[in-house]
Amino acid sequence: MSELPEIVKIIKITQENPCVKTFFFDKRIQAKPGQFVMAWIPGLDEKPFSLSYVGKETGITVEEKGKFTKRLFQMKEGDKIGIRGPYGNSFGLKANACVVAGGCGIAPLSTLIENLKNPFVILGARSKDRLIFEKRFPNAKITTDDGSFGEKGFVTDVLKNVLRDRKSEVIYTCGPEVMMKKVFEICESHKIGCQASLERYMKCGFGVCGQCEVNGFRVCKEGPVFSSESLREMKGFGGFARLKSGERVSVSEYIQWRCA
Amino acid sequence: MSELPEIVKIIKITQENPCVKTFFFDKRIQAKPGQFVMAWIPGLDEKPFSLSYVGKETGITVEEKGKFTKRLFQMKEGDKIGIRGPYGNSFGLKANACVVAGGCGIAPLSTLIENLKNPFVILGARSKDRLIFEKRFPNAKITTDDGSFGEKGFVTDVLKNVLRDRKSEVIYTCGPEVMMKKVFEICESHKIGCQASLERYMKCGFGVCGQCEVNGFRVCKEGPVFSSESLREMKGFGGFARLKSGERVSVSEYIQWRCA
Amino acid sequence: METKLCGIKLKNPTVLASGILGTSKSLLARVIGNGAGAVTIKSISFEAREGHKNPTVIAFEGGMMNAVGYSNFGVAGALKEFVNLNELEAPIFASVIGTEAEDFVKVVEGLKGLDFAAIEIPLSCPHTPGFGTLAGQDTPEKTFEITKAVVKKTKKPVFIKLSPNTKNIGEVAKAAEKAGASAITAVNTMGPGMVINIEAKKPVLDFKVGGVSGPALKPVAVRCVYDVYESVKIPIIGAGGVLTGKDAVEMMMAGATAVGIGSGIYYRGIDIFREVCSEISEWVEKNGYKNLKELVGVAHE
Amino acid sequence: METKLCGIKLKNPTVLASGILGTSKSLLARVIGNGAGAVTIKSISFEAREGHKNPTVIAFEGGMMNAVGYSNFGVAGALKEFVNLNELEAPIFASVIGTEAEDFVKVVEGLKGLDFAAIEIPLSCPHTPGFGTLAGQDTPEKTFEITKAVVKKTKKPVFIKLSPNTKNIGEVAKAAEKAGASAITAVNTMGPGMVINIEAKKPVLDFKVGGVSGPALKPVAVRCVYDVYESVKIPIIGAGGVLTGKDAVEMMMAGATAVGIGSGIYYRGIDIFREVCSEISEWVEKNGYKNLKELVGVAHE
Ligand SMILES: Cc1cc2nc3c(=O)[nH]c(=O)nc-3n(C[C@H](O)[C@H](O)[C@H](O)COP(=O)(O)OP(=O)(O)OC[C@H]3O[C@@H](n4cnc5c(N)ncnc54)[C@H](O)[C@@H]3O)c2cc1C
Ligand SMILES: Cc1cc2nc3c(=O)[nH]c(=O)nc-3n(C[C@H](O)[C@H](O)[C@H](O)COP(=O)(O)OP(=O)(O)OC[C@H]3O[C@@H](n4cnc5c(N)ncnc54)[C@H](O)[C@@H]3O)c2cc1C
Ligand SMILES: Cc1cc2nc3c(=O)[nH]c(=O)nc-3n(C[C@H](O)[C@H](O)[C@H](O)COP(=O)(O)O)c2cc1C
Ligand SMILES: Cc1cc2nc3c(=O)[nH]c(=O)nc-3n(C[C@H](O)[C@H](O)[C@H](O)COP(=O)(O)O)c2cc1C
Ligand code: FES
Ligand code: FES
Repeated sequence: MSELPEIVKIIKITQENPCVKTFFFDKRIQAKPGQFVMAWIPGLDEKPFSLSYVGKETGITVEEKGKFTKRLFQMKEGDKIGIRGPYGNSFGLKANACVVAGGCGIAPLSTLIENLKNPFVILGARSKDRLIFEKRFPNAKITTDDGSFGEKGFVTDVLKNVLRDRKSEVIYTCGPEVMMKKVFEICESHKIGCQASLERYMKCGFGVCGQCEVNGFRVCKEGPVFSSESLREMKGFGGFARLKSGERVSVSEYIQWRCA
Repeated sequence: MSELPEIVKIIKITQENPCVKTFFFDKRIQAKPGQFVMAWIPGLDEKPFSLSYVGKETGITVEEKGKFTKRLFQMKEGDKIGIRGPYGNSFGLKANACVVAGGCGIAPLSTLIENLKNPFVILGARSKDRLIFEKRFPNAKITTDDGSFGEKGFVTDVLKNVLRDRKSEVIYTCGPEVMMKKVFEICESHKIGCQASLERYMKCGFGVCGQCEVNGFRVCKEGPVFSSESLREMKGFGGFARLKSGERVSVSEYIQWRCA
Repeated sequence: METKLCGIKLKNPTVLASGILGTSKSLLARVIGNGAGAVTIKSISFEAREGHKNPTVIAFEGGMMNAVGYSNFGVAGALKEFVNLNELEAPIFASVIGTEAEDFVKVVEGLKGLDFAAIEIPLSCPHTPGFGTLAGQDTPEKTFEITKAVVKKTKKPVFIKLSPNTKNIGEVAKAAEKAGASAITAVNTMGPGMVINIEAKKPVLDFKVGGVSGPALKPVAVRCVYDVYESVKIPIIGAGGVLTGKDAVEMMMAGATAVGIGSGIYYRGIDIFREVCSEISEWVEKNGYKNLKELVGVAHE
Repeated sequence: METKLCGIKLKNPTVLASGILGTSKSLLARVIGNGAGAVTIKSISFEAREGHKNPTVIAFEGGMMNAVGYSNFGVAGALKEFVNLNELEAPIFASVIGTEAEDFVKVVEGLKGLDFAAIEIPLSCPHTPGFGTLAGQDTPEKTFEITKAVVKKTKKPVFIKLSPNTKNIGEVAKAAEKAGASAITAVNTMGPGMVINIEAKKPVLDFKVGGVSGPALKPVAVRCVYDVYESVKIPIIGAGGVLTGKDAVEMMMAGATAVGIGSGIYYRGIDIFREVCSEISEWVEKNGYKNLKELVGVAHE
C-alpha cells in the first residue's frame, strides 16, 4: 500500500468556458463516478479534483480560481503533473434519477450521468458563458441565473417543476453548497433520496489527518458523496467548513478563502 | 517477506540411539528433501537442522554434541522452540539412485529416500548403538565400523561393491565430510553423478551474511545440496570451513569447534 | 481489557495517537465509537497555525510519512471545538505544543476549563521548525525544563512524548520523570525521511522531509519502549506501527501499559481499535494470561 | 553507466555494501560476476571477532535487522583471504573498524599490502559495544579525529560511513571532509530496532537490538544523502534500502554518485546488481539523460 503521486502527462486540454478547462492525462484510472484524485504541481501545492472523464479518456475539469488553478491553466499539452488516487466513495447507481449540477459541480456528475439510464439532467450556471458540458449532455435542461441561455433562474426552480411531473427516486447533486442544501431540502420535502457530493479542504485524502471532517464524517473517505441519511445528521452541511488550520468557518467564508 | 522464528510445540520425542533424538513439532512445513530449518532456543542460540520428517509429521533428528543440542535434549514434549525456514535447495530426484548416509547424515536423506523409487540405501555408523533409522528403512544395507551390526567397514566399501553390480545414475550422500569426499571420488571414478549435502556454520540462513561460504557458494542458498559440477569446483569441499569469526580452518578443526 | 493509566480508567489499552483524526469533537466521538480506550486531540499551539503546504501526508511502501507542520486552530479554536468533552465515553487527552516552556504553559492554562483527562506534551516532532527535535526540545535538559514548567501549572497527569531519533531516549525519559511527568509516550515519528519523485525530480512532501510512522517505525518504537521501561518507573504509552493485536502485545511486552494507534487507521480503517482489542483478547485468552498487566514488560525477564 | 568515484573507475554505480557477502574473495568475485560496479569487504578489526550469538540476522515485514556484531577474521585472516585482489574485475573497498583512532590505523597499516582501491571507515554501527554509535564515533569530533588519523597513514581514498541516527549528519560529514575524507558513505543501519517474539516473550536477536536496513530504512537514508549533499563537496555513496533501479535513481537525485546495495540481495537475489543497472539504464534512456552525472543532486534544484 502506498499513496504517492504518479507523474502523468497532459495530453489534451479543452476550454469549456472562459474560466474552465478540462485536462486529459495519459493514464487510465479505474474510478467510480464521484471519486476524486489529488493533483500535485511539484513545488506548489496539491489539491483534490473530481474525475470528469473516466474510461477511454481520463480527465479533470477545473475552474480557474486561485494560485493552484492559475498555474494549472498556464500548462500546455505535454506538461506533467502528479496524480494520486482515486479517493473517496462514489454515487450509488439508482434508476429514475435526476441530476442537478451547478457550475463546476458537473465535473463529478459527468461520469455518473454516463452510467445512468435516462437520467433527467439539470445543468445550471450564472450565465451562458459559464456553462460547462452543455454539448456533452445535449439532453440536459439548461438554466442560467441571467437567462442568457436556457431557462432563466436557478437549477432548484427547475428541479421543483420536474418533480411535479416526473417520478424520481433519487436526486444527485453537486455545485455550490447553498445550492446543494436547497436541493436536499426539496428532496426532503418530496421524500426523495438525495446524494450530494461535498467539497472540503483536504490534506491526506485517505482518511487520517482529519482536515476534511464534517460532524464526524471524513469527506475524503465516507464522502465526498453523502446520502440523505448522513446529510440529515450533518449540521455542517451548508453550515461550516474548516480552513487549513482546522478553524471552523461558514461555508461561504471557506469558499472565499479557498479561491484566494 | 519476513524471516522470523515461529514458536512451535514439541509434540513427540523419539530416542533414535543413545546420542540421537528426533523432535516432532505441531506445525506442518512445506519442504523439499534436503532442506533445513533454523531452530531457535530463545536466550541461547539458533542452529540449522535438516528436516528428517516432512508431510504428516514434521521433525528434526539431532545428535547431542554441544551446548545447543544438550539444552534441546533436556526438552520434553510440550516444550517450545522457534523455527524458521525451510531454507536451502533440495536434492534433485533421479531414478536408479543410491543413497549413502553416515551417522546423522541420514537426517536430510530420509525424506529423499521416501521420495525415490527403489533406491539402494547404505546406512553406516561407528557401531550398532550409533545407528539411526535402521528400522525406518528396513531395506537399507547397514555397515558399522566395528562390525557390531550389519557389515563391518565403511559405507564407502559397500558403495564400491554396489556400483560393481548395480547400474546407478546418481549417488546421494550426507555424513562426515571426509566420508562424502570419498563418496564423491568414487562417483567421479565411476562417472556417476553425485549430490552431497554439506554442513557449514550458518547465521542468516537466507544468503546475505556470507558466513556459510565455500568457494563463492553459499551453502544456505545454493546448497546445502551440491552436485558434481559444483563439487568439482569447490576446493573447500572436504577442505575448509569457517569458524564464527569467518576464519578458515580445516573441516576437521571446524567439526571439533562446532561440537564444543 | 480494562487498563489503568496514571489513575485514569480506560476500557481497553488502545489510544488514538495525536494528529490523526483528532481535529474535532465529533471525530473523537466516532473513534471512541469504534472502540478506542482513549483518544488524543491534534496538538494545539497558542496561536492557530496553517502548517506546511500540501502534500503533507503520504504513504510509501513501508509506512507513512507526514509533514503536516502542526496545523491547528489554536487555543481559541480549541475552546470552541472541545466543549463538554465529558459527554464522550472515554477519556480525552489534550496535546500541547510550544516553542519555549512558557508557550506550553500558556496553552495549558488556556485549555484549563476543558474536560481533558490528561495533557500530552510532544517534544519530538521532527519536521516543524521551532518545535520538537528541530528546536532541541528532545534533550534531557529542555525536556526537564518544559515538563517542570507544565507540571507546576496543572493538576492533570502530564505525558511527555519522546522522539525515536534521540540518542539516549532513556535519559530523556528520566529527565521527564524527574520533572514530574506521569507517563511517557514513546514514540513520535522517526527520521525525518524523504521520498523523491524521480519523474518530477522533487521531494514529494512540500516541506521536503517528514516524520516516518507505521510499520517502518515499529521495530525502532519497540526498542524505544524497551529502553524507556528500563529507565523509568512511570507508565508508558507505546506508539509506532501498531496495526494488530500482536503488535500491541509486543509493545506491552516491551513495557507499554497502553498503546497508541495512528497510522494503523490508514491500513485497517477507523475500526482498527475494535479489531486490535479483539485480537488482543483472543491472544491473551489463548495464552492463559489473566489480565494485561501481566504482559507489561515481560520481555525484560 | 560508467562512474568515477574519487578517481576510481566503476563500470556502473552499484557497490556491494559492507557486511553482506563480503567474507571471502570468491564471494566478492561472484558478486562482481553478478554485475556489481565495486564491492566492499565485511568490516575488519585488528583481532578476529566472533560477534554476537545467533539469531544475528532477521527480516521483518518492513526490512531487515541485524546484530552480527562485527564478526570477522581480523587482519591476519584478511591477509590470507584477500590476496591478489587485482585478479577481480572491479575495485574492492576495504572496511576497517576499531575502537580508538589508533586501532583503525593499525588495521589500515596491517592491510597495506593488499590491493584495495579505497578504505571505508564505518563510524556508525548501532549494535556493537565499543564501536560505532555505541562508542560515540558518530560525533563530529570523534569523526574528525579518526578520519584524520587514518588519512595520514594511507594514500588510498578514505570513505567515512555515517549513521542515519546521528542528529546532524551534515555536521558529521563536514567533519569528515575537513579531516581529509575522499567520500561519504551514507548510511549504515538505523535505530537500533527490536523485534519481540510474543510467544517466546523475548527479543528475537540474541543481542536484543539490531540495526535496521532495507525498505524501512530507505526514506531516512534518502534524507541523509540529501542532507550530506548540502553539506559537503566530496562524493557520496548512498546506501539504505536500494532494491530497484528507481531506488538508485532516487538516491542519485538526492546526491549520491554511487549506490550501496546490501539487504537488496535478500529481496532480489545476488544478481540484483545486474538488474538494478539495467533498470537504471532503461530509466535514464527513457528520460533522455546522457549520463548518470546529470542525475546527481538534481532534487536540490
Ligand atoms: C465533490 C466535488 C468535486 C469538485 N470537483 C471540482 C473540480 O473537479 N474542479 C473544480 O474546479 N471545482 C470542483 N468542485 C468545486 C465546485 O464545483 C464549486 O463549489 C462550484 O462549481 C461553485 O463554483 P462556480 O463558481 O462554478 O458556481 P456558480 O457559478 O457560483 O454557481 C453555479 C450554479 O449553482 C446554482 N446556485 C448558485 N447559487 C445558488 C443559490 N443561492 N441557491 C440555489 N442555487 C444556487 C445556480 O444554479 C448556478 O447556476 C468540486 C466540488 C465538489 C463538491
Ligand atoms: C545438510 C546436513 C544436515 C545435517 N543435519 C543434521 C541434523 O539434522 N542433526 C544433527 O544432529 N546433525 C546434522 N548434520 C550433521 C552431520 O550428520 C554430521 O556431520 C555427521 O553425522 C557426523 O556425525 P557422527 O558423529 O554421527 O558421524 P560418525 O559416527 O563419526 O560417522 C558416521 C559414518 O561416516 C562414515 N565415515 C566416518 N569416517 C569416515 C572416513 N574417514 N572415511 C569414510 N567414511 C567415514 C562411516 O561409515 C561412519 O559409519 C547435518 C549435516 C549436513 C551436511
Ligand atoms: C498525519 C500525522 C500527524 C501527526 N501529528 C502529530 C501531532 O500533531 N502531534 C503529535 O504529538 N504526534 C503527531 N503524530 C505522531 C503520532 O501521534 C504517532 O506518535 C506516530 O505516528 C507513531 O504512531 P503510528 O505509527 O501508529 O502512526 C502524527 C502522525 C501522523 C501520521
Ligand atoms: C547483515 C548485515 C551486516 C552488516 N555488516 C556491516 C559491517 O560489517 N560494516 C558496515 O559498515 N556495515 C554493515 N552493514 C550495513 C550495510 O553495509 C548497509 O550500510 C546497510 O545495510 C544499508 O543498506 P541496505 O539497506 O542496502 O542493506 C550490515 C548490514 C547487514 C544487513
Ligand atoms: S483529507 Fe485527511 S482525513 Fe480527509
Ligand atoms: S548463513 Fe548467511 S549467507 Fe549462508
